[in-house]
Amino acid sequence: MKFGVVVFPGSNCDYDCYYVLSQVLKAETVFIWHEDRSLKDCDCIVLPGGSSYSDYLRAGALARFSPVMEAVQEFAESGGLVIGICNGFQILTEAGILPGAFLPNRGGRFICCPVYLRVENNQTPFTLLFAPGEVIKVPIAHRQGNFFIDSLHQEEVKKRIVFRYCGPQGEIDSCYNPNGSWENVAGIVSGQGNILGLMPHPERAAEKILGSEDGRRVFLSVIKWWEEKKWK
Amino acid sequence: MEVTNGENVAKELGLRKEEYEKILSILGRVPTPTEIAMFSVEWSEHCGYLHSRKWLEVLPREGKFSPFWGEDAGGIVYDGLALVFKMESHNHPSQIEPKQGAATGVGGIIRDILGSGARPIACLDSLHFGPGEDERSLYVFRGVVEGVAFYGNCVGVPTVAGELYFYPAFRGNCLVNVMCLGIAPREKLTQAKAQGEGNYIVYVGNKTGRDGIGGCSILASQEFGAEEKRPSVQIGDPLAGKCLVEATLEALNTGYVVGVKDMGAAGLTCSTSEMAASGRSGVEIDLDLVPLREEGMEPWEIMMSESQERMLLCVRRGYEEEIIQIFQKWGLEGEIIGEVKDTGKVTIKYRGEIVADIPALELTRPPVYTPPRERPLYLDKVNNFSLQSISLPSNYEEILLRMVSSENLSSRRPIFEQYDHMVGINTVCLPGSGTVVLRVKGKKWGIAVTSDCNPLYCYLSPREGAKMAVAEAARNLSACGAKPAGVTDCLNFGSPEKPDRYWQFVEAVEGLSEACRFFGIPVVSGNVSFYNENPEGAIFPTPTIGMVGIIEEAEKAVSAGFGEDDLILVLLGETKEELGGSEYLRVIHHREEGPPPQVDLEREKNLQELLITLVKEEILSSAIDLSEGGLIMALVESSVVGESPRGAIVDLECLGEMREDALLFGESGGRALVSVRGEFLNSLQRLAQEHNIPCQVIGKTGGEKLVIKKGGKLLISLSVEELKNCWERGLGE
Amino acid sequence: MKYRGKVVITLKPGVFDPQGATICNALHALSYREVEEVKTGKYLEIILESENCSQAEKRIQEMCDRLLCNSVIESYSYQVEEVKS
Amino acid sequence: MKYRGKVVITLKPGVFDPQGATICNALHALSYREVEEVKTGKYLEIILESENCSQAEKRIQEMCDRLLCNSVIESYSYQVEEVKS
Ligand SMILES: Nc1ncnc2c1ncn2[C@@H]1O[C@H](COP(=O)(O)OP(=O)(O)O)[C@@H](O)[C@H]1O
Ligand SMILES: [Mg+2]
Repeated sequence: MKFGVVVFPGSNCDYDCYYVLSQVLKAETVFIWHEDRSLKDCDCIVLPGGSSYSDYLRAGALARFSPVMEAVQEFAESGGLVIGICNGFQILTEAGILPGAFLPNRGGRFICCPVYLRVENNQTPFTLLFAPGEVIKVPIAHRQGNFFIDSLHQEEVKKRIVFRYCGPQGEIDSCYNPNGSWENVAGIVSGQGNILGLMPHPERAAEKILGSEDGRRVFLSVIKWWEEKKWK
Repeated sequence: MEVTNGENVAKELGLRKEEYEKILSILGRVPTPTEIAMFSVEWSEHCGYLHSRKWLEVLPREGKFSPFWGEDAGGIVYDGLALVFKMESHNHPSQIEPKQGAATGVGGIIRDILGSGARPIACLDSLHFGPGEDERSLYVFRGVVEGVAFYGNCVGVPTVAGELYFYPAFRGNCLVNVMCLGIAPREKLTQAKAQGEGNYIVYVGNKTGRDGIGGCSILASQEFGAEEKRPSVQIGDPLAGKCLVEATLEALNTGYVVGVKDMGAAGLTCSTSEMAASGRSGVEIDLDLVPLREEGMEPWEIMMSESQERMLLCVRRGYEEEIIQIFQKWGLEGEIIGEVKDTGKVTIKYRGEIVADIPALELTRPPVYTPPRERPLYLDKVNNFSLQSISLPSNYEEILLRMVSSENLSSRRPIFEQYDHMVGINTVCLPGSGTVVLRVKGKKWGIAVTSDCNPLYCYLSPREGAKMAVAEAARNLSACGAKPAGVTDCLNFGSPEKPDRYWQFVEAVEGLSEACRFFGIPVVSGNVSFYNENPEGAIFPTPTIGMVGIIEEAEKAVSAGFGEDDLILVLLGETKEELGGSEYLRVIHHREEGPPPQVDLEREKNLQELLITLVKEEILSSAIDLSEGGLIMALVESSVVGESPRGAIVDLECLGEMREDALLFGESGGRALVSVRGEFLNSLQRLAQEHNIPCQVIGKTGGEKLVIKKGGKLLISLSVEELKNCWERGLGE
Repeated sequence: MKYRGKVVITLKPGVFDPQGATICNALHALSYREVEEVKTGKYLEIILESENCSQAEKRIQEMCDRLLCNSVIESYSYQVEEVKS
Repeated sequence: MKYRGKVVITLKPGVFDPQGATICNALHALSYREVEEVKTGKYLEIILESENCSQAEKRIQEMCDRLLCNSVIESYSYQVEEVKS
């Protein structure tokens, strides 16, 4: 299978994702320029983290109008796999591909640190390799990670939560919520389950030398899912 | 050419009479306004190093690792890779506009590294402010951290380390020193030169505006009528900064770029003249081709503008379109503005006329000054403090809690958590857990980085303080197992025209030089910032040291936290009854007095070698060097920073007879606190002896409390949790 | 003709505004104790060429809906005035 | 009595506004070609208790000078209105 990592002006985790996919996991991976209109036959599109357009106006607000996003939208609608990490998640909500919006962190500041996440749903293409309720450790780095969803859509989105911020034992409590996110949300999927948005950076936790390999399984799940689908 | 009353204009721009005369003799005629402007910025202290150049020549240039020098930044070569690094100050702008001042400081140093052809992979920030209880200082501090975070996080270069101190002496002048480290294959390094007649000079990046030429508004009001005074602060644009990094590296990769230079201080003037001078050629620039953001800019304004996010390239003729397209693809300007000539001159045209025509070499050879210097009178007064006047505390626990939550000793987590210190996925030892180590993808070895300087020591003794800064940085690196490999410095002082400040400067440079030479560490780059003073006085002299080290196996890097129970705690080095210059004396007894701890370079060197060997042999479970706050702070930090905090039981009896407060809080150099498993104690002791380093078993890890005794006397027994809470809340929220 | 649109974008009522809270705390620390609440928003000035004022208003409103304002969390208001040259 | 101060903080003329320039480009890309310039600023709403309107104005002006606005690069304007409960 083939991964495509989209490069927007200002993206800065694009190469990190590329490195993990291509060098650590040895998966076929290409960069896709934000002005491209084709997705180069990729099977999974990664919208990487790191302040596209330096978060001018609002995080993700300008990148969502990039020409490539039309193709991503179409791809997503037809069931293609899309992962939006951090800024990528913000772009997906700005584009309306995932619901909700992001407010500045509760403390008003940027936060960079490892956090614990509880895997709430292991029935998605991105979490097959996790046990239900498993606690994993993955870093965050964002200024606007405070997920907001209006009351009208809360019931619906509750069902789609994939990762929540938690304590070392999986405790869900507001004291383990780094940014004030609604329901401690760290990641959600689309209604079809083929689009994942998550604020933490799995690519920063994909090698032992970086202190955690938990994030690697997000990508490995995708590869496994893809192979099984191919067999079917 | 336009004629002018040059002498007056020159004076307004800060040129001395004899400098103006030198200009007359270089040109053989009266200079144009543009020429005066160009000389004034090239020959300013900031760009021309007039008062410091002579002394910088004494800095050692050789070491154990092979060094190299570029026009803007230098570095060392290891395993075929060039590590390029440099530190620079952005003190003055940050004092008046903290956020943008700091942001543009980060942007500027990143472009300096980029100009050498290396990819920037990490930044460090060394920050000094007035005390936080001071309204203005707090405002400046918060704004500066916000600015570093804003620019650094957006541009995608991790800010991995730094330091942060608060002293009243920095009330009127904060210090914002930013260092950047870059990496490139040795053969990909580029130079800041213009060469090859007919090659093009290409302007890339953001447009040019009137940013940063406030200094010239005098000229403006004199020559061009009353105009609103423009702020001399520049605004950072991390988006353009990031795109410029990518586009420049892409352009360099084509092989068609002959030379490249950042347009930093003095903008086009500096980049054109220095590129011409180092290429031993000339350049001819047409200002009508420069992309401008504002209307009606005069030629001298264009030449002096310090608009950010701009670079100048020299491109091989015939390949200019290809290069320009790369920049346009990244949404940046890319314009041919001139070409290389073999005239040896910088020739500037504007609306068809020549507005400046100066021999490049002369322009880049500013005068050198070594004015009188004199040992300041304050030194005698502040250096005869006697321990007798300080009564021993009756309650060490209360004192310790005050110490751990004090501004200078408390946790820096609230700061470095605001910085993305992981982007790039190279940070294998994170800030806050010991020395920061970066891996190099595809290699076993890694890079350790640190910045250090204790300004109070330097105030009490500029020479010893500078030596101590070097020693501390090297101790810091070796504590994780890295060999100190190269130094960059940022020398922050008051006015060089005042003999006592100038004396401080020369003393510090000599101390710095002596220590680096002794350790065999080359000084590969640096920066001088003078005039850090206001009517209330000068800052503490602050020669900030940025040091880069190599750890042969990054995976073996040792960090500070106690990893398990029942480890044996060992203090390496000798503890003397030294409290002068200590944080204890400052925080608890309100005395900024010395003498500061003595520096024993021989001992320091032995300790460094010992630590490096211990890490290599995998003997250590944890290691931390001792610095501000002394032994007790090292114990507290090691207790609280680990994955799961744990206490220790320590007995200081074996350290010899001296005051308890000196044992706990004294800041004697050349020491480190390590922990080892029982089975390694023998090897540790043997190696310590071989390196001639005193080695004392002082206790073991475990429990939920940090318990400190001296023989039968219990000094401290505090829960690790309480210590951790106090330590982490020291900086507020 | 040239117009200036002045756009104010604020968080919808009920949406927590951490930046406002931070500024409010900072004001209290400077002893402006009488401050009860601070809300932050964005201000944008848009200079544009347009046939007439109502045309300019229409365009600005469209820009707000499409780009400038995220209606999930924000609301906006604007005023348009002619720029006299 | 309760007052609402509406503060607009903008960059001084001539100060580079990269965010505004980037938004302007984005508007062009969305085919709002008639836009000539975008300037960004901050908007703050401050609810405060005060004896009277001119007292409230005085305090708000002070807050702007001390904390909210840095006169090196920014300028501000404000309006104060009474909040009717
Ligand atoms: N201004 C800063 N920016 C980033 N990191 C910082 C800053 N100040 C301190 N740190 C980090 O916090 C930790 C503790 O700082 P400090 O006590 O000065 O370190 P050290 O003991 O190594 O000299 C280190 O990891 C240091 O790099
Ligand atoms: Mg230090």
